[in-house]
Amino acid sequence: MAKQEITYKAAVEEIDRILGEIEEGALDVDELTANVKRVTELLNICKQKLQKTESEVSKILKEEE
Amino acid sequence: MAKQEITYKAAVEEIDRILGEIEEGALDVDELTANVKRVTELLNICKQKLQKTESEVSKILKEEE
Amino acid sequence: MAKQEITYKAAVEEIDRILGEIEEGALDVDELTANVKRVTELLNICKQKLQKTESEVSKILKEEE
Amino acid sequence: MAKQEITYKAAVEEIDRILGEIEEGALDVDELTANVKRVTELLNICKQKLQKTESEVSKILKEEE
Amino acid sequence: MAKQEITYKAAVEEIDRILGEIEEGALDVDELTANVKRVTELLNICKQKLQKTESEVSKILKEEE
Amino acid sequence: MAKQEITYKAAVEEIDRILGEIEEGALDVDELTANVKRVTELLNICKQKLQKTESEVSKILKEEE
Amino acid sequence: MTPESITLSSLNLQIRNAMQEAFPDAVWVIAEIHEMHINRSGHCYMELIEKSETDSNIVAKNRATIWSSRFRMLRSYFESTSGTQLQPGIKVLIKAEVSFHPVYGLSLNISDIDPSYTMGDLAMKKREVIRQLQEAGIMEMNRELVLTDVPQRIAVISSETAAGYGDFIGTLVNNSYGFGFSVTLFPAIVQGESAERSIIAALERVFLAERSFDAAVLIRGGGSQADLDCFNGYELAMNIAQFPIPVLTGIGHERDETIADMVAHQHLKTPTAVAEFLVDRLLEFSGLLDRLQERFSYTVERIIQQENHTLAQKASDIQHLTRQYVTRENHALEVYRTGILTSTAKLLKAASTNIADQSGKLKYLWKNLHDHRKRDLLSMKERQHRTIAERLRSGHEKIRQAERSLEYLRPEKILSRGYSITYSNGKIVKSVKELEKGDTLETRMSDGKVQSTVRELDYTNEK
Repeated sequence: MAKQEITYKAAVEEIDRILGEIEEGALDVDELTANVKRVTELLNICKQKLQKTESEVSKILKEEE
Repeated sequence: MAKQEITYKAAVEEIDRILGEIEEGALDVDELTANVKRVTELLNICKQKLQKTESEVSKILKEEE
Repeated sequence: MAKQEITYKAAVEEIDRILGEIEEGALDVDELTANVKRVTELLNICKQKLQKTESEVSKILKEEE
Repeated sequence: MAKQEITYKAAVEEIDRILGEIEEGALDVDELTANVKRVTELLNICKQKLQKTESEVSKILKEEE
Repeated sequence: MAKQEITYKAAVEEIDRILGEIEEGALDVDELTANVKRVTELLNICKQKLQKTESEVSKILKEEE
Repeated sequence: MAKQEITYKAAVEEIDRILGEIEEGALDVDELTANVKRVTELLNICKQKLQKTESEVSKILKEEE
Repeated sequence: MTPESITLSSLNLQIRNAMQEAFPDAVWVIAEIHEMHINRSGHCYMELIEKSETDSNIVAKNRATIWSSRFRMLRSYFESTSGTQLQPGIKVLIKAEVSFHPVYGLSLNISDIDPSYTMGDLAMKKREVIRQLQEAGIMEMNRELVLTDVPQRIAVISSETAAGYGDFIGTLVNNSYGFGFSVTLFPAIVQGESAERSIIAALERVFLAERSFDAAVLIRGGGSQADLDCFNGYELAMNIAQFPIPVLTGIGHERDETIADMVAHQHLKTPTAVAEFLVDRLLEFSGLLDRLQERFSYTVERIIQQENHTLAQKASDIQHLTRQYVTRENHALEVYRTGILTSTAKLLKAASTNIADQSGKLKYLWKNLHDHRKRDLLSMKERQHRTIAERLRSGHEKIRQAERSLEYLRPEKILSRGYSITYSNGKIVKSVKELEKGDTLETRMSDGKVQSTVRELDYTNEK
């Protein structure tokens, strides 16, 4: 999925930014739901990614010798 | 409804402005009723928005657990 | 009634003006009766407006509770 | 009565003017009587006006209480 | 009476003038009697005027009290 | 009487004139007697006029008191 | 003629005897192991050399032997004490008997090796490598790289068969948090002479796929504690230091850091420790996510609560403010009502007072004027009396004065004072010249007349 393409760093930064805005009261209540949704999504992406193994463990490249 | 189109922020600002005017005595008595009505209406809009947001947020956050 | 068409503000301003004239002695005694009558009339209009406003506002605010 | 047609203000002004003339000795003895009469008459007009105004105003203000 | 037609002021002026002439010796003794008579007459006119004024004014002022 | 026709004033003037001439010695001894006679006559006229005036004036002034 | 000669064996025997005489006791010798092999019986055969300090040319060479019984003991002591393997390339201080065998020739029979010498030499070598790295300015390069918070893609450089590798994979894959890792093994020989070259070659392969990895892990699959020399080489250190992604080492030694450890981004004692480190790193990130989530939930709840409170406050404000407003306006109206009462009363009172004042003034002025006029009349009357009296008095005075003058000028009066009048021919004589001698004169005096005749004329009084 496209949403999987986001890096941990970008995800955490976005969460941080949104959190900052919410904490500062910069967000309208109207936007709150959308933001909660987004943050939740980002958290989920990160969590899922953490558990995911891209390829089989110990795929060995034996080009040597 | 059209009255729902106002943002939460704008609603709160309008409430604040009207409250300020009432406090300063800047409003004519003739206008008072209309303004109190408006504030009440805006407060209701805000409350509804907040409740909606609250339930949505609760739902989202619940799902995450 | 036509006399109800004056705004509260305008009424208060007229009261103020007439009172000022009475206080300054700017009014002819001949005009005094008419002016006192006018002020009294204006005061009554104002009072009625205020009472009406009060009851309306009370009603609006009650409904909201 | 025709003499009632003079305004309080005009009456007071005329009284003032005549008294001024009397004070300056500008009046002939022959005219004096007429002028004293006039002043007295004007003073009476004023008194009546005042009493009338007073009672009217009292009445108006009483009604309002 | 014709002699009443002279004003108080004119009478006083004539008295003054005649007495002045007598004092200056400008009058013939032959005319003196006539002049004394005239002055006396004028003084009487004045007196009468004053008395008349007094009684009239007194009456007016009494009435006013 | 013809001698009465002269005015007091003219009489006094004539007396003065004659007495002046006598004093200056302008008169002949012959004329002197005549002139003395004339002066005496004039003086009498004057005296009579004075007395008459005096009594008349007294009478007038008395009456006025 | 045949020169005097001896047999080779006699010569060798003589050499042996001479050597035994020359080197009766064992000597301590410094040499470098050039070659070394152990035969089936466990005897160790070495070739010792000495290189020129200046050009590394071999300046001396000897064979040496450590008998198997001795070798087992010496080797384990040496390796455990020095932390380095007894192998070609190291310098050693050996205690050796110089022996000469008629068949095998000269050989050194090693009875002891002093590990402290080798240790000193190794330490010196290590210092030299460090100095070179520092000089090149690359010592810190790998350490300065940033290891991602979530290192999931791992390139492992290890020997596939090593136990340490198994431990590493086991720990990583079976982590109790279910974190996923993607591990790619780049096999390398991690011990022995060819290790350094092999590891460098593996690193080069990782380098080709640099972007696919978050970190490179260099682990040694167990083996001898002493077999660490390959990790102290300059060449490997340079490669690790300049490696573009963080290198983690888990070489599995306890005593001291190898140079590879020193230049690595992070060095850990064992492969397992490296795996734990990676798992911990992910755990930490996972914790960060949890904290963010918690903070987020809290913040959102707080915001909503706060807004609820604010709205309630505003609802209360509107009540309060409108009540205040109405009260204020009511009060203002009341003030106006009072004001109109007061002001009107004041105005009427002022007007009333004014009228009373004017009335009083009228009376006062009139009386004043009237009194004044009366006084004027009286004084005129007095003036009349006075004037007339004065006028009459001056008339009388005038008459009296004229009478007095007249009296004085009357001829009878003059005659009585001694004057007389002289007539001649009925005419008053005023000059002597009018007379002639003999004229009859009649002289009149106050009490009668005298008749006389002129006798003489005298003109003495003529001027």
